Amino acid sequence: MSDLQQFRIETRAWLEENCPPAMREPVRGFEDLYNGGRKPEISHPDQKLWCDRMAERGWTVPHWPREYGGGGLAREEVKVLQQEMARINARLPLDSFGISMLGPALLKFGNEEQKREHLPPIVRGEIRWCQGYSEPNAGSDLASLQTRAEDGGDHYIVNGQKIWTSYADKADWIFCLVRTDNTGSKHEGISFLLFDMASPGVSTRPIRLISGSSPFCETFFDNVRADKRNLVGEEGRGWTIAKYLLTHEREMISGFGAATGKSLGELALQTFGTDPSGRLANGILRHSIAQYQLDSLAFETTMSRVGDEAKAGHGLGAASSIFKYYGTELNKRRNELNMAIGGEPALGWEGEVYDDGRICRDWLRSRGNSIEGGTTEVQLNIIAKRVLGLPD
Amino acid sequence: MSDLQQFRIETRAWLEENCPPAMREPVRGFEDLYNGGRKPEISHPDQKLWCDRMAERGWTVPHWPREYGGGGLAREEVKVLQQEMARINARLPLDSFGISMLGPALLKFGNEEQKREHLPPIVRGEIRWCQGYSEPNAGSDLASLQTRAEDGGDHYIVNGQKIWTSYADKADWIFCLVRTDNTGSKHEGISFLLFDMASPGVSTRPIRLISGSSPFCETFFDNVRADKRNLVGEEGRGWTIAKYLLTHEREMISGFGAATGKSLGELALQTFGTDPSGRLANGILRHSIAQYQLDSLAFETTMSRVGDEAKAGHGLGAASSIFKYYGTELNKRRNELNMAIGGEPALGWEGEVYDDGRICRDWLRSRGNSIEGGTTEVQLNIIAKRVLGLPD
Amino acid sequence: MALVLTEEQLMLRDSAAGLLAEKAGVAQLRALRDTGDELGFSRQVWREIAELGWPGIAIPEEYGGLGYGYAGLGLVLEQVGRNLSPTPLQASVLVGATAVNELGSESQKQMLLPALAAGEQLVSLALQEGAHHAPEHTAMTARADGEGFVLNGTKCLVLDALAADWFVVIARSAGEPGDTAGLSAFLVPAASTGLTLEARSLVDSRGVAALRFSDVRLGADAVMATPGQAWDGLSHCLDIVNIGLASELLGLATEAFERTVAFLQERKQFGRVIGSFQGLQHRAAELFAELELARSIVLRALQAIDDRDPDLPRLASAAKAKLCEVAQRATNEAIQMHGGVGMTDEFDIGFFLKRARVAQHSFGDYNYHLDRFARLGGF
Amino acid sequence: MALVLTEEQLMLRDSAAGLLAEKAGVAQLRALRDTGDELGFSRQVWREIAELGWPGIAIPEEYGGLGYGYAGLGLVLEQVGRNLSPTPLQASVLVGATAVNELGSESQKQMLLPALAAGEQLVSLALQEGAHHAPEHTAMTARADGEGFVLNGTKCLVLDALAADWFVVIARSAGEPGDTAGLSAFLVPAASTGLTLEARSLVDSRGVAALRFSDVRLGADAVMATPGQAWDGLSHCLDIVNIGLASELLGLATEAFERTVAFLQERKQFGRVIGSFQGLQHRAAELFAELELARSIVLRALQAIDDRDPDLPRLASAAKAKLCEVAQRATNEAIQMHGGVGMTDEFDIGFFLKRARVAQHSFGDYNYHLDRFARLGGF
Repeated sequence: MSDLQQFRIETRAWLEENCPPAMREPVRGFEDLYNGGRKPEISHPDQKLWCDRMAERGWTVPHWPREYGGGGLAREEVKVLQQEMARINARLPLDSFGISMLGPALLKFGNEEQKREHLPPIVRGEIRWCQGYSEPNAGSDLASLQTRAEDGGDHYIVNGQKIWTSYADKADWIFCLVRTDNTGSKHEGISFLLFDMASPGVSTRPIRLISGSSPFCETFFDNVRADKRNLVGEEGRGWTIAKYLLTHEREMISGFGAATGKSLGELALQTFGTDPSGRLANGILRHSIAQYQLDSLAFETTMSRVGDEAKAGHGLGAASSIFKYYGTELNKRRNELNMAIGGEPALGWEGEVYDDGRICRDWLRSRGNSIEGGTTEVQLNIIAKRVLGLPD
Repeated sequence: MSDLQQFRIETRAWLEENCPPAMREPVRGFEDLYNGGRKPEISHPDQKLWCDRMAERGWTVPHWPREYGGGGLAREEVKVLQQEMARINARLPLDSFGISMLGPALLKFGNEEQKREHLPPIVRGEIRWCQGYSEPNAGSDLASLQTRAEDGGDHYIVNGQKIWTSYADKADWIFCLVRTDNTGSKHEGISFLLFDMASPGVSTRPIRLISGSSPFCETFFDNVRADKRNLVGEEGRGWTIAKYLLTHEREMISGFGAATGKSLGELALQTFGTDPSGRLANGILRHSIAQYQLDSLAFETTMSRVGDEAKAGHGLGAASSIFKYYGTELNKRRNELNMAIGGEPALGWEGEVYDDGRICRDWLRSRGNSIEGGTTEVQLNIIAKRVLGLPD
Repeated sequence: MALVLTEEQLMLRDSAAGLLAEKAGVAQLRALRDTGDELGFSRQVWREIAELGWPGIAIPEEYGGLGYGYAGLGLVLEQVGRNLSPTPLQASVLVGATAVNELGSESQKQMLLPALAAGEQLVSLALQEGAHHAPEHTAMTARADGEGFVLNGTKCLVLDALAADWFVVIARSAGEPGDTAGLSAFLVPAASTGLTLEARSLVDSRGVAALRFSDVRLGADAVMATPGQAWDGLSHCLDIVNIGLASELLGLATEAFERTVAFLQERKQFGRVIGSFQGLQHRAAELFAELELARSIVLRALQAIDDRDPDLPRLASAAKAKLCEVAQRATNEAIQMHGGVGMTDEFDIGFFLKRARVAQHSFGDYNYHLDRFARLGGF
Repeated sequence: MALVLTEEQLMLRDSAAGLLAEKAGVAQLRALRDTGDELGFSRQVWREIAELGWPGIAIPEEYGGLGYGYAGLGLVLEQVGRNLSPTPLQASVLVGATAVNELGSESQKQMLLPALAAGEQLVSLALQEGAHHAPEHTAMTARADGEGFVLNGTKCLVLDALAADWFVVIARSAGEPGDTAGLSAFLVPAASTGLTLEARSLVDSRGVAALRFSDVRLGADAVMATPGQAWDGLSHCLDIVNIGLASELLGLATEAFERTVAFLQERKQFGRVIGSFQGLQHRAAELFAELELARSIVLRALQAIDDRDPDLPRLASAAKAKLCEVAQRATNEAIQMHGGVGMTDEFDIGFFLKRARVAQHSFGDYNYHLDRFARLGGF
C-alpha cells in the first residue's frame, strides 16, 4: 500500500470520528461559515469544536508548514484530505482573510519572527484579520493612498482613514497599507503594516449599501501606535506585497459569477411558458437569455482551459487577465436578467412574500462587482497595456 | 395679389416652358446627376440644356447674390421655386461641390475679386471643383497636414499629396488646404488655396475601395504653381475656413441613413414568414430589427426636433452634435441587417443574378461612413469635450 | 405639431422643477423611507401641489381640469423623475384620472374628475395580477349579480393604494384569461366591504399595495364603459400611462446622467480628473446621444396623445421601450462611473437605479413593449 | 479531455501556419481574384498540401486517413482562417469528406475516402436551395426510378464546385419541405448527364457555383444511407461542419485583431500613437476577451466531436453562434480602427471582412445557431 493510500485510510477514520454531525450539514448562508477571532460568531456550538480539532492537526490550513502551525501536507495529501472531507460533506472548519490573504503574504514577504508570531493564531482561528487598503479619495488609484505612518522610534503613529474594510468591526487585527514617505513617486513610500484593531485610536463605522447592510466599514485611525516589528517587508516597499495580494483578491471576486441555481431559461419558462413552436413565449427576453448562456458557457470553458493549460505547465496564460472583468460583467448580466424574468416579485424589498428582497438585493449588490477589487475600467487598462502592449 | 403669388405664377409658367420632359424623369442613379465642368459627363443631352437655361436666370443657385451670377432670390422665393420644381418633378439642374462647399466659403471668407472670378462659373456649371483636405498620414488629425506651399513671389509652389479627393480625376479646380508655415502650432500655418487641376505637376490616381470602384482619388502635387490672388482669407488662417466647411460636410454625410426603401421588417417577412403567433419566424433577427427600427424612429424624430427648435429660434441645440455619429452608426446597422436578412443573394459580388452585388457593396461602402468626414471617435470626443464639458 | 416646447410649457416645467426640488426631492423620499412611512408621500406637500393645479393639467376643462393636455403633464412628470418626487402624480393623476376619463361614464366623470383635478380625492388603477404586465390575461372575476357585479381575485402593484379613495379595477365578466373580450372596468370605493389592502415594500420605497377582493359587491353605478368591452379604452389608457412613465424615466435618466457627468468633472484618480479618460468620455458621449433620442421620442409620443394620432399605440410602445433601455443604461453607468461611493446607501444615486426598475416594469417592460412595437410595425 | 493542445497538435499547427502563409495566403487569394480564376485555388498548391497528408487528417485510418480527429483538422482550419487560404480544405475535407463518412455506405467510403484523403479527388456538398440555410426545407426532389432515383431541382452555395469530382446531394424522396423525414443523400458524379454548373461570384472571391439538376438519373449505388432517413447523419455532419467553420472564423478573427493591434501600435494621430487612446484601448481589450472565449468554445466543440460527446449539437451551435458574433465584431472593428486605409482595396484587411460574412452565413448564421442553441437548451 502506498503512503498516500495509508494516509487516506487514516484520514478517513479520523474525520469519521472527529467531525461532529452538525458540521456535515450543508452551509445555508454566511452565518454558517466560521471565521474565528477573539469573539467568534457562531450559529452552532460545534463550529468552534470542529475548528479546534482540525487546528490541532494543522488541518485548518493543511498546506502551510508545520513550524507555523499548518498541516505540512504535500499537495497530493491536501487533495486526499479535501476528497475525504467532501465524502462526508464536512464543512470547511475555518474561513478567514488570515488564511486566504495575509498568510500567503507573510509566507512570501514576512520575516521569521512575524511568521512565528502571526501564522499559528490564524491556523487556530484565534485572531481574525481585516484588510486596510482602499481609501475614500483613492478609489481605483489605490497607490495614491494618504493614511500616514510617522516614525515614532520603535513604533509608527498611524493617522488616516480606510474605506471598504470588510468586517473591520469584527476583526482583531488589520494588515494595512500606509504611507511612510511622501517624497518619491506614489508607488514608493507605501508600507505594509500590521496592528491590533483594539489599539487606542481605532474606530469603525459600518457602511450601508444600496442593497442593504454589508460587511464593509469605514475605519478611522487617530494616532494609532503600531510596533515597527510588525512592518512586513522593507519600509516603503509595501506596494509589491499589495499587488501580490490584489491578484488573489481579483481571482476570488471573479468567482462570483459561477454561483448558479436554476438556469435562467428554466426560470423564464416557468413565468412565460412556450409559444406554439415550443420556444419561450417572450422572444425578446429569449434572445437576451440565449446570449447570456452562450457567453457564460464560453467563459466557464475559458476558465477550464486556463486551468488545464496551467496544469500542463504552460503557465497562467494571457486569458486569465480577463477573468475579473468578464466574470463580474457576466454576473451583472445574470442579475439583470433575473430581474427581468422575475417581474414584480423581483422588485420586492422587504417582507416574507418577497423573501426579504433576495433577488433585488442580489442584483443591487452585483453592481458593485465591477467596482470592487479593481474596476472593469482598470482591468481593461491592464489588458490593453500588459497583454496587448498598447502604449500609455 | 402678393408679390410672392405673382412670382409663383411666373415661375410656374417659365418652368413649364423651359424644363425639358427628360428632365422631369426620376433620377435613377448618380449618372443622372449633372455636375458640370469643362468636360461634363452626361447621360442625356438635355442635362446641359436644362442647366444652361436655369443658370441664365441664376436659378442653379437661386439664393446667391445676383452680382455673382446667383438668382438673388429671397428665402420665400427660393421655397416657391423649389415647390414649383417639385410640382413637375423637375430635376436639380446642377449638383456640385462648388455650390455646396466652396461657394459658401467664398461668400463668407473670399475677397471681392475672388467672388467675381469664381462664383459665376460655378453658377453656370462651367467649372467643377474638388476638395483637397485629407492626407495619407493625417487621417482624423486633419490639421497635421504636410502638403507644403512655398512662397514664390506672386505665387506659391505646392508640393505634397492628398487622399480621399472625391472626383479629383474629373474636377477642373481644387480648393486645397496647404501648409504655408511650419513654425507655430499645427492649426496655425494652414492656408486655403485654390488652383487649376490642369496646372503642370498635378496628377491623380483613383482609389479602389473594398466595395469596388469609387469617386475617391489620390492626388499628387509636384511643384505646382498657384497664384497668390487665389489664397482665400489670410495666409496661415485657413483652418477657420476648413472647420466651417467640415461642419457642412458632416451634415451631408449624416443624411446617408435617411435613404430607405422597403422596411427591414417587410424584407424579413418576405424571406422568413411568420410563426403561428403572427410574428416574424426568425425571433433573434426580429429583435435586432425592432431595435434598429426603434432607434431609427427616435433618431429621425430627433432630427425633426432639432429642426423645429432651430425654426423656433432656439438655435442649433446640442443634439445636433450627435447627427454625424449616430446617423452613420445607424446606417451601418441597417446595412448589416440587410446582409443578415438577404442571406446568400446578399453575398453576391458580380453577375446579374446578384444585381452586381448591390446589397453587398452598399454594406461594404457603409463601413466607411463612420470614418469619412470625421470618425465616430472624433465625433464622440467633440461631444464629450464641447457638449459635456469633460476635460482633455 | 412642431417638436418644441411653447413658452407656457417652459414656464410650467420651470415651476415644477423648482417646487419639486425643494419640497419633494430625493431627501424627502429618503426621509419617508427611513421613517417607514406607509403612505409613501406627504399630504402637506400634496396640498401645495394641488393648489398649483397640476393634478388637473391633463383633465379636460369641462371636468374642472386645466385642459393643458398630456404634453403639459409629461413635463411635470419629467421633473418628478428628475427629483424622484414621492407624490400621487403618477398613481392618481397619470394613471387613475386617465382611467376614469377613458373608461368612466359621463356621470362618473362628473362625480370624480373635478375632485381629482383639485387633488382632493385620489384614485388608483388595480390591473396587474401576476409577475408581469399582461392585461389580456386578467383572471379576476366579475360575476353579474342583479344590476351589479361581485368581484373576486387579487391585484398587485397598486400604486399609492393606501391613500386612494377609489380604485379602477379591471376584471373579467366573460371569456378566458388571454381574451381581450370580456374585460370590464369598475369604479370601486376603497372602503368597500370585502376589499382588503396589504401594504408592500418595493425597492423604490414608494407606496404600493396588493389588493384582495372577496365577494366585493358593486352596484350598477360602479360599472365603467360597457361590461365586457373595456379593452379598447383600457388599451388607450395604458398607451397614455406608458408615455407618462417614459416622461418620468426621461427625467430620471437625464438627472442620473447629469449627476454622473458632474462627478466625472470633479473626481480625481491617478492624478487626473476621471472625466479626462477617453474610455469614460466615449461612454458618456454615447449615453448623451441616447438621451437626446429618448427626449425626442417622448415629446413626439406626448404630442401624439393630444393630437389623437392614430399611430399612438406604436409610439407609446416605442417611447416606453426606448426609455426602459436608456434609463437602465444611464442608471447602471451612473453606479459604475461613481465607483464605490455610488454603491453606498448614503449617496443618493442608488435611489435613481431603484426607482428606474420599478417604473420600467410598471405596465410593461422593455421586452413587452419592444415586442409590441414590432407587432404594431407588422412583423 | 484537457482543454490544451498536445505536442503533436502544436507541431501540426505550426507547420500549417508556415506553409499556408507562404503558399496560400492573402496575396495568393488576391491574385486569384484579380486574374478572375474560376477554380478559386491553385492545383499546384493543393498537391503540396496533399503531400503533407492534411486532407486525410480527420479521415479514419481504415480509409487511408491519418485519424488525427477533428481537433487536428480544426487547427489546420484555424490557420486557413488566419491566411484566408484559398484551398479545398473546407469544401472537400471539412464538408465533403465528413458528409461521405457520416452518410456514405461502406462501399462508398472504401471507394472514395482514400482518394479524398490523398487529395486526389474532391467532393462537395450540395445542400442549400434558398437565401438561407434551412436543411429541413429542402425541396429538391428524388423520385424513385427502378432501383435508382431521378433528381430535379437547384442548389446554391456549392463550394469549390467547379473543381469537384463528386457531389453529395441532399434531396427529398418523401414528405414536404419542413419535414426532417423523407430526406435522402446521394453521391453524384460531377459529370452526370442533366447536371449543369453555373459559376457564381461572391464577395469572398472563393470558388462557388449554383447547380441545376434536370432529370439526373442515378443508380442504386448512388444512394447514401437509407433513403428518406438521411436527417440524423446530415445533422451530425452539419454539426461537425459548423465547428470547422468556427475554427476558420477563429483564425480569421484573431488575425484581423492582431493586425489591428499592430496598426494601433504604429499609426500616429494628434501627435500620439493611436493605440494610446483609452477609447480604442478598452474596445481592443474587450475584443481580446471575446476572442479568448471564442478560442475556448471552439476547442471544446472540436474535442466534443472526437469524444462523441452527446452534447455535440448544442456545442456546435454555441461555437458557430459565438464565432459569428466575434468574427463580425473583430472584422468591423478592424476596418473602423484602420480608418480610411482599411476601406481601400489595396490594403488586405478588407478581405477578412469579406470572407467572414460568407463563412458566417454558410450552414447557418448567428440568428440560426443562437436560436438552435436556445432550443437545445430547452427554451
